[in-house]
Amino acid sequence: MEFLELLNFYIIPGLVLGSIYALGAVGITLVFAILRYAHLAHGDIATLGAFVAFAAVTLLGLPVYAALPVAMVVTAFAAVGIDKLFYDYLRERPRIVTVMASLGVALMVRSLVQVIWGVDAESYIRGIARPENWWGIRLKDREIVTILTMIGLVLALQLFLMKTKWGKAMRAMSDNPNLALLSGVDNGKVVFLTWLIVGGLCAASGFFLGLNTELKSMMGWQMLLPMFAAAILGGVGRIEGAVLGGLIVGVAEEVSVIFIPSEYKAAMAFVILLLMLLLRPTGLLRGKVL
Amino acid sequence: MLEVENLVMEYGGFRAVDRCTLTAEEGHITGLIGPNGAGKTTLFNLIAGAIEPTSGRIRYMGEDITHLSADKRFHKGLVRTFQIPHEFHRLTVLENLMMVPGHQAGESLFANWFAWGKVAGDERETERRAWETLEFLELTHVADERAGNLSGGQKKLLELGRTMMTDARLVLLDEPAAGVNRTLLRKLEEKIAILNKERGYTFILIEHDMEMIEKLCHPVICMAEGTVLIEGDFQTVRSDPRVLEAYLGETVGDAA
Amino acid sequence: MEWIGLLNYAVFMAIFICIYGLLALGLNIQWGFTGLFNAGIAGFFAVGAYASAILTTPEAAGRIGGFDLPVPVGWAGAMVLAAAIAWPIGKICLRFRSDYLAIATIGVAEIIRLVVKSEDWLTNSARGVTNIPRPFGDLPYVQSQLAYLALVGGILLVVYLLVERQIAAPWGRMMRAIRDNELAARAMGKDVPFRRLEAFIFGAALMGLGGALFAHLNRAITPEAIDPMVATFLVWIMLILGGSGNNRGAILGVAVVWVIWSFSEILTDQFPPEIAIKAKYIRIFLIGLMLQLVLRFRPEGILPEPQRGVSGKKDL
Amino acid sequence: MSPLLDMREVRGGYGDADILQGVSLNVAPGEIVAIVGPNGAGKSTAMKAIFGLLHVRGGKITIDGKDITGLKPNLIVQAGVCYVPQVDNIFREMTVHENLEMGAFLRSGDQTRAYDRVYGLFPDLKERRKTLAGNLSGGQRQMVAMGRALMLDPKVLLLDEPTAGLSPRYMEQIFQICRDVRDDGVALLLVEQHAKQALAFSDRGYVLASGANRHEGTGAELLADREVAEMFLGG
Repeated sequence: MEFLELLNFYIIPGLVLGSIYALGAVGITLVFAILRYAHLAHGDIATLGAFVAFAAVTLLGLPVYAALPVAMVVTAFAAVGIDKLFYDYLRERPRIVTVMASLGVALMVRSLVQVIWGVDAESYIRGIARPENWWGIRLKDREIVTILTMIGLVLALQLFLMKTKWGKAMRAMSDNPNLALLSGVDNGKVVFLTWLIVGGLCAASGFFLGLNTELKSMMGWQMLLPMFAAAILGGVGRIEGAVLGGLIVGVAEEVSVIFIPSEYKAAMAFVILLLMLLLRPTGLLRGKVL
Repeated sequence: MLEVENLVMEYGGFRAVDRCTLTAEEGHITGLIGPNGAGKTTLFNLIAGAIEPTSGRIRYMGEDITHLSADKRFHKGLVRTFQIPHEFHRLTVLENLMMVPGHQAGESLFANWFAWGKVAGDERETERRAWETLEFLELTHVADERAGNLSGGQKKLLELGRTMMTDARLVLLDEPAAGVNRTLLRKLEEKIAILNKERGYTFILIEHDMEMIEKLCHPVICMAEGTVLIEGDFQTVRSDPRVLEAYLGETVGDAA
Repeated sequence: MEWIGLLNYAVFMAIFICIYGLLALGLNIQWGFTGLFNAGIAGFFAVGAYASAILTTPEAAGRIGGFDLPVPVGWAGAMVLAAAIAWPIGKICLRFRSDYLAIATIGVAEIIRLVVKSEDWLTNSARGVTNIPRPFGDLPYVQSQLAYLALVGGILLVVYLLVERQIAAPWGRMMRAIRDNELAARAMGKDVPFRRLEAFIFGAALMGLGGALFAHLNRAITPEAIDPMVATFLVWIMLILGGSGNNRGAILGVAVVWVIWSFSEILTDQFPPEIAIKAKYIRIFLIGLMLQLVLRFRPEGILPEPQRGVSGKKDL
Repeated sequence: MSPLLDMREVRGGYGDADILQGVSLNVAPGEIVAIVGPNGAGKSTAMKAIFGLLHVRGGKITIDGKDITGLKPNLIVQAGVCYVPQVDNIFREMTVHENLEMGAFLRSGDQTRAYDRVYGLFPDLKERRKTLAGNLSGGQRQMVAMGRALMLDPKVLLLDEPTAGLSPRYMEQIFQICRDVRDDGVALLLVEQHAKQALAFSDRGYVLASGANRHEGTGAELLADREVAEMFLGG
C-alpha cells in the first residue's frame, strides 16, 4: 500500500475519529478524577448534544458551525441538571451506586432523544462534501475543523485548569479532596463546574461525530467504549493523556480495517482497554487507578 | 521460626522499614516495642503478606515466604490481628469465628450442592469449635450480636478469638491492649499466656502497655526508625538509654 | 379478551418471569452478594441462547451445526460457554474497582452483539438460528406452553434452592465477610480474587442458561431478539427494586417489573400508531426513571437483605 | 495573658467510643505549645477535635473568646485556625506555588505580601516554586504544607506530627521554622512524637495519656520531671 493511500484512507479518518473520541475521553477522565466514578451516560449525553445542534440547525436555521456553541451551552446545563437530579443525592453512598444511576440516565437520555427526534439517521448538511486535495493529501473542511476545534477546546480547558482559581480548585479536588476541603474549596461549585465542562465537551464530541458521519440515536452509546478505552489508555486524570488515548484509539480502529473485517472495528477499543488493564492500568501517562 | 532479613519497605521515598533483621523463636512470646512511626505495624503487614517489601527476605519455618500471598501464609499457620479491630461488622460474632477455618467443605460450591451431609457435618464441628472459643473468651452472651455492635474491648477479644479458630502456629498481635479496659486487659493477658503454654502458639506482640510486655514477653525487641534498636529481656531493654531516647527523642542541641 | 386468551397470556408471562428470574438470580450472586457490576447481562444471555441453539439444531445450510444434540446438553453447553467468556474478563478486571468491570462488560456485550450480527457461518447473522427443538413442542399449544412453564418453573426453583443453600452455607458467609472487610478476609486466609471470580462466573452461567431457555421457547433466535441495553437494564431494575442481596426479592422484583413492562405495552398498543411508535421509548424512559426513584427512596428494595447467620434460626 | 485558643474538658471520638475523656488545654498569643504523650494517648485526636474533624460530645473550644465547638472546618479556618494534617498534607500534582495559592483560596485581593512572607520563612521553597510538590523531599513537603496553612494568616497554626519520618537534620530545621513562625506572630500548637526535642523548644507542653490530661507545664519543667519520662515506657 502506498503511503498516501494509508494516510488518506486510514490515518486521517483515524485522527478525525480520534479527535471526536478525545473530546469525550477528556470529559470521562475529568469525571473519573474529580468525582471518582465511571460515568456511563457520557455517550448518550453526547448524542443529546448532537441532536440539540441538529435542532438549532433545523428549527432556528442557524449555520452548522454556529449550532456548536449553542449545543455546548445547552448540553452543559443539561449535564448540570442531570447531576442535580440524579447523582447529587447519591454522593454519600458507595460510588458504584452512582455508576448504576448513570446507566439509568444513559437509557433515559437516549429514549428522550428517540422520542423527540425519532430513530432515523439525520445529518446537518445534505449532499456529499468533496475533499480538497493538498499535495495528494485529501482533507475535507469539516475534518480540519474537527481536529482544530478539538485542539482549541482542549487548550482552552488546560488554560482554565492551569491558570484560573477555580481551575486550580478542580485540580486540587482531583489531587487531594480532603485537603481541598480543608483549604475551603466549595465542593458543590467544583462539581457544578465539572459538569458544565463535561457537558460542553460531550456536545462537541457528539456534534463532530454527527458532522463527519450521521446523527443516530445510538451513536453516543457506541462511542462509550472507545472513549473509556482512550481515557484509561492515556491515564485517568490526565487531560493530555485522554487526547493522546483518543487519537490512538481512533487511528487503531481505522487502521484495523486493513487486517480484520470492518464490522469488528469497534472491537479494537475493547482490546486496547483490556490490554491496558492487564499491562499498565495507570495508562501511558501514569494516571490514577481507582 | 520466623526470620526477617534486611527487610526494606519504601513508600514514595520514605523508608517505613529500613533494613530490619530479626528472628522469633518457636514457643516464645516476642514483644515488639518502639515509638510511633518505628515501622512496627508495617513490619507486621509485611510478615502477614498484606504488602510486599521493596527488598529483603522473610523466612518462615525454613521456607522463603517473601512473595507468598496473604491467604497462603494464613494456611501455613501464620495469623495476624489488627491494631484497629477489623471485624466483619455485619456478621454475627459467632459467624465471625466460624468463617475463619480454612478449606471448609462448605466453601466449595459443588460440595454445598452435592455433598450437603459432609458440609453439615463440617459445619457442626466448626460451630462447636466457635462456641468453645466464645466460652474461652467469655463472649457467649453476644454470640448472635452483629460484630459491629461490640465494644472496642470485645472486638479485641474477637480478634484474638479468630486466631484460635485455625491451627495457628505463629500469631502476630498488633496492640491487643489498645483501647481495652483494665479488667479485660488482664483477661487478655491470661488468654494469651494460656494459648502460648497449652496450644503452643508462638506470638509476636506489638504493644505499648509495658506492664503487659513485662508480664508476657521474652525476648523484647525495640524498633526505631524502621529497624531493630536493641533486643533482650524486658529489664535490659527498658533500662537501655537508647530506648528511652528513641521514645523521647534525641536531644537537639543543648537546649535540654 | 376471552378467558383462554387471558390464560395463554398469563402463562406466557409466567414463562418470561421464570427466565428473567434466572437472570436476576445470576445478577444477585454477582452484585447482591459480591458487589460486582455486570453491565453486559444481555451478552451472556445471547451467548447462552446461541450456544444452545447451535448445539441442538439439525444441520442447516451455510452455518456450522448439525450437532442435533439433546436439549439438556445444549443448556449445559450454554452455561459452560457463558462461564468461559466470563472467566478471562473477570480475571483481568476483578483486580480493580467495579467501575472497570462495568465498562469491560459493556464491551463484552457489544462484541458478542457484533459477532452474532456478522458471523454467517456461526449464527447465520441477521436471519438467525431457527428450528431450535422445544421441549414438549409437539403438544397442542396450550398444553405445550403449560408444560414449558412447568419446566422453566422447575429449573428456577432448583436454581433458587441451590443459590439459597450456597448463600446459607459457609460459602455465603465467606462472601459476606469479604464484602464487609476485604483486608481482614484476606488475613483470615480467604482467596478473595478467586472467590470473586467464582461468583462472577457462576452468575454468568445462570445468565447463559436463561438465554438458552429463551431460545428454546421461541424455537428461534435472531440478533433482534436481544436488545442489549433494554435486557440488561430490565434485569438491573428488577434486582434493585426487588431487593439486592435477597433472592426472594430478586424474583419478586422480576415479577413486578415484568408485569408493569408488559401491561404498559398493552396500554401503549391502544394508542394511534404515530404515538405508539414513540411510546416504546417513553416506556424505556420511565423504566430508567424508576431506577432513579428506587435508588433515591428505597435503595434496599422491596424485600431488604435479611440478617443471616443467627444461630438456631438458620435458613436451611 | 488571656488564652487565644482555649479547649475545656473536651470529650469525643469517631464512633460511639470517647477517645478524648476530658482534655483541656490553651494556647496564648505568641506561644509554641506541644502536646506529647505515649502512643494512643489521643494527641492527634485532640487536635482534630479543635479542627472540627471529630464528633465532640462535651466541653467547649473557643478562639479569641468565640465558640468554635463543632463548627465546620471552613468556618474554623475563617475564625483564624489552620491545620496541617500529618499525612496527605500537600497537593502532589500541583506546583509549590499552586499549593500556596490553594492555601489562600478563601482570600481575595492581592496576596503578594502573604507570598513574600511564606517565601521569606521558607527560602527553600522559593527556589522550587515551579516544582511539583510530589517531587520534593519529606522535609520540603512539610514546609509546603506549613506554607499552605500560613497563607491564610492564621492566629493559631495546628501541626500534627510535623517531624514524623524526617531525618534529625530536617527535624531541627522544622523546629527552627516553627520558632520563626512564632516570632512572626502566629501561635503554634503541635502534636509531637519526639517528645524531648518538642518540649525542649516549646514554651509550654501538655502530656496526655489515655485521652486525658496528665501533666502540664513549661517545656523545661516537664523535661525534668522523672514521672513524665517513666510514662512513656510504662503504664
